[in-house]
Amino acid sequence: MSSEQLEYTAEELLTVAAARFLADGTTCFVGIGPPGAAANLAQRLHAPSLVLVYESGAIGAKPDRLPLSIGDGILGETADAVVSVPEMFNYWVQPGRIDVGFLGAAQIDRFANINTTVIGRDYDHPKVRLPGAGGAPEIAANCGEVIVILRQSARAFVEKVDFVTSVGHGDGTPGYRESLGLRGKGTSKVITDLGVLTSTGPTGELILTALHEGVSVEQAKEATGWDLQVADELDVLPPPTAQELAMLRALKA
Amino acid sequence: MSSEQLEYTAEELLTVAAARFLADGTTCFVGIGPPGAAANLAQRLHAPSLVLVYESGAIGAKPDRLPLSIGDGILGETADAVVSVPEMFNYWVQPGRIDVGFLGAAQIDRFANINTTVIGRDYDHPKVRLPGAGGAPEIAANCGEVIVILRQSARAFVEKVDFVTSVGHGDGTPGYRESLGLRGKGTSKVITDLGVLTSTGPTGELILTALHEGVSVEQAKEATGWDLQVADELDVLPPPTAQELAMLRALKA
Amino acid sequence: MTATITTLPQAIADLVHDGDTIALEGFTHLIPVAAGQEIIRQGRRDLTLVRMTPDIVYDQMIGAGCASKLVFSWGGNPGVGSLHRLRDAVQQGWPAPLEIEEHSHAGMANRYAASAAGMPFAVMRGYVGTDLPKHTKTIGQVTCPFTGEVLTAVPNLGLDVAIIHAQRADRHGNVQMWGLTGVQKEAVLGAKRSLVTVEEIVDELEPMPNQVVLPGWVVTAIAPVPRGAVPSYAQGYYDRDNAAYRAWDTVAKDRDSFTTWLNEELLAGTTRAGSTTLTGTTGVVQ
Amino acid sequence: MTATITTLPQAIADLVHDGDTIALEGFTHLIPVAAGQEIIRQGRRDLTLVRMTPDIVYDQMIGAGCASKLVFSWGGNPGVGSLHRLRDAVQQGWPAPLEIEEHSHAGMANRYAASAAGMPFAVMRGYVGTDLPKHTKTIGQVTCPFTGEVLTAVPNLGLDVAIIHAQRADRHGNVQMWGLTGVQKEAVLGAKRSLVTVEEIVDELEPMPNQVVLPGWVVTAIAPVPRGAVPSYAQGYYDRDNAAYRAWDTVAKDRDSFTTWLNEELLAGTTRAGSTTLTGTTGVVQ
Repeated sequence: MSSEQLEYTAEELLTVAAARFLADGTTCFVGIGPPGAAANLAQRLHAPSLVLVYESGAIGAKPDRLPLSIGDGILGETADAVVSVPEMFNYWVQPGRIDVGFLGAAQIDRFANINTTVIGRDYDHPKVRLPGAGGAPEIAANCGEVIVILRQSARAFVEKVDFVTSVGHGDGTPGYRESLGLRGKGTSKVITDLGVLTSTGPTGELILTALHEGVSVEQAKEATGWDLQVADELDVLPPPTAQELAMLRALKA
Repeated sequence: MSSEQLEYTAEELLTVAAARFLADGTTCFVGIGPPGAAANLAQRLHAPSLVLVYESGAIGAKPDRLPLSIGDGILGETADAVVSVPEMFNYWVQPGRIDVGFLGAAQIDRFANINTTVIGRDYDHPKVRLPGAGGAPEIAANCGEVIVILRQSARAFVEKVDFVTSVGHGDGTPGYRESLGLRGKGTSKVITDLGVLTSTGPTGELILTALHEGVSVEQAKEATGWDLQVADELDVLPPPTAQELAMLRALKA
Repeated sequence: MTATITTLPQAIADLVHDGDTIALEGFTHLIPVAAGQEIIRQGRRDLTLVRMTPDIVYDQMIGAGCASKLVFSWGGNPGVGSLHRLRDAVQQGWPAPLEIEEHSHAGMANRYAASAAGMPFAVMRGYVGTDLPKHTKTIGQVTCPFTGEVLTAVPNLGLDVAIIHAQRADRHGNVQMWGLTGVQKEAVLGAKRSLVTVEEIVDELEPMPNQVVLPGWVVTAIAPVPRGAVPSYAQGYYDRDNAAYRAWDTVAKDRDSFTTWLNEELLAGTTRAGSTTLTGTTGVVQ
Repeated sequence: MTATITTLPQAIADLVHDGDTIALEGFTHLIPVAAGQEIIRQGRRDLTLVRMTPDIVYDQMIGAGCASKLVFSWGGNPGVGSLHRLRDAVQQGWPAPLEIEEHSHAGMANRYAASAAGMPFAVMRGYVGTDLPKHTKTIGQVTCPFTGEVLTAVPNLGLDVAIIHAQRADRHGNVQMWGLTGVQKEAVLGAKRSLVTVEEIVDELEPMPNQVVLPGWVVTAIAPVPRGAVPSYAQGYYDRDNAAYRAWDTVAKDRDSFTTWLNEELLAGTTRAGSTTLTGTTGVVQ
């Protein structure tokens, strides 16, 4: 069966593309929501030694089915080590031990700051009240780098987030993160259903560096709330393979 | 066999006397050295529900033989819970959760301050270098009260300790401990091979409140490096019973 | 000195008072749902509810009018969406105004740790560059006396009561839980009073991998409440009822359907000592 | 990224350098004696030795001239008496002057915790009213930004290397220890490099009660050293050799008997990869 004949949803496309960015042997802090499926898929595909770390206390989880939440019992049962939540944040996240923070978002901006708190600028009277910070601020501060997974739309990809829940590259001032004493490099990539945005240059601005097969630069620009810059060399991401899709669907079954 | 016929060493006398002061149901932090035998003896005699806590991390240990050290494997194996050493000091000792701190000492003074650091006033060139603080300073600060076990001599019972390793009642100023923010009541009793000294009045001065059978007030005064005051009512401590001695010897066998 | 073994209604009556600051903790696993519902039944008011991850039982308590304040770091119905009763209380003040105090998980975890350690605050790296300190007064700063580095401080939670659910306790009141145990130890050690609901009381606590044991003398009360964590899960006893989480979304969506649920399902359930109403939407189970 | 499985001599050669700040931890249990003796054999100098409870292996290292500083909270031969080599180094500067930095257990435990957490300091209640702060510069103060209360601060230990002994590791380098595990987790997580000597390497780590597992990716090197904690004990493998602790007192008492032991027993022992001289006084066991 050739890849052209495969059908998949935007979410499947996104999940498979994100999974490919997780290198084997990496330690990966798996955030709540979409990152879970991508991280687990990567572990089953090209990255069997991917170390999955969950804020619920599971370190090195190897679940044999997709965990239903970041606190699913299968995580503790299959983990190399289980620790308390205070220990997780103090001994494991805070010192910068984890290579990749793998996060979702409600809004992300040009300089890769993340909002999961409120939509609307008035905190006390928001348009939409979101769940809040969870583990994200310190994951984004301390992990080696952060990869964000998010479906692309002009509502979610904004010039400036309504609320900075987790810091990317601030206002784009070069050296912004260092000036705050943040340890990790911050958001490096945003994987979307249209392509990949990469933090680039001293400002860390997110620019378009790859598109999924069949997606145009125009589509990506329309789905972005700022004047999206495009890399000189634009990669085309190969579509999900039959094996990837089969594995993902088996995981979710 | 009547008690008069029993023979016992000064250390046995001391251990049995100290054991009797531990009430059933109490939580007791068992310091290094002589307190160990007394606490374990108490648990086997009148205080089966005495909760033994060791700085090595064992909480609620019920050893079936005398532990050879505060880190003996039998402690962890028989404990209700085992915790790390940082947790022991931060979550268990520091908040004042433990009723009684049961400590040894090299020197103790009139106001029940304890020295386990150096003999001689010059810290850098001491006459005798002792092991040091261990857990004692924070046990003495935070436990509900402290009971000290120590053979009585004018060298050990001094007007003022050469080094304050663990605070008793400081210089005897009323409210001394409160002024430092110390949580526990500090040293309440010192059990010796001659009798019992009790912290008394607003100064917390140690005065003689009990003697072992056959010991005179003069003997106790001679074995004390300050002008030892004597309580109006002086108790006489009954000698170790055959049962107590048999139990102690079985423990040590 | 050791924990009293009692019934859930008795324990709530004894330990939880109007105006208290209370934490019902559980990180996906072992959420003390039955205890929260008993607090609703007993009509407590003006509570400050503390929890890292308030989910549907806090939505129920807020909707029932028990709370005047929520201290939290992630409030949602995991895998489903928003907490509608929480949102209605914050945005519309229904049924009572709800103040919020918002932290990150790292901050809340450190606040629990400070509480367990009897410290007025904990020090951490966190919140720097985020908008949280603009809105949350309980995020402070402290300077390292050795390096001069400025770090973040978060205060003790000041808990009156902690409530958790555990797999089992023995007859001496020692509590055992295993699997993912979150901040439950810190919650109990950090509160003035504590209640542990348990699946069962056993003669002997057989050691389990990744166990946390709380000695009976640091627990105030234990109440046997089998299935007391439903619809969350209790490892070794039952799985998470994911359908109940999804169903809650419909019930909580508007005030009428919530009020119907509250009156006809939760409050109408006959409360017997040691039993409880367990479910969100699928009727009263006793 | 994961731990290298190697020999003890190789691991010491690779990880421990002259002038390093190193901790060999173990609280009565699982003391990494063989590793300390290998450091003597390799002739390391000018080490800052850190340990809550320095006992005979530190006495040996100090007597052999490896150390210029000791950071500790209780230094003695437990149940026996003093550490004569430590005393001689502090008081007479033999074989080299030894600076001491003296803390309480609570302070040291918090310093390890700060190190593991990547923090410059930890906050605690401690030392107040004692004479320790007069002599120890690494006891500071910090003020709570919420209550104004003044508390004690102790700094990060700045460890270059942590060495511990554990019961076992698996082939992926995951380390498992159980029983009383002291501050060993904090030591490893708090150091730039780490070595774990283990009783054995196994295919699968069967879960044990009260276990601590360190994933291979936070450990630098693992060396199989059966009986590597003798004369301390390794729960499940062997008991403490109390006679060896008593015998050490005689050996260490004067410089001559110590030097004889050092040259004729410790250094004369043929060092093979993965084996080690194990005992204090009863001859070389390989």
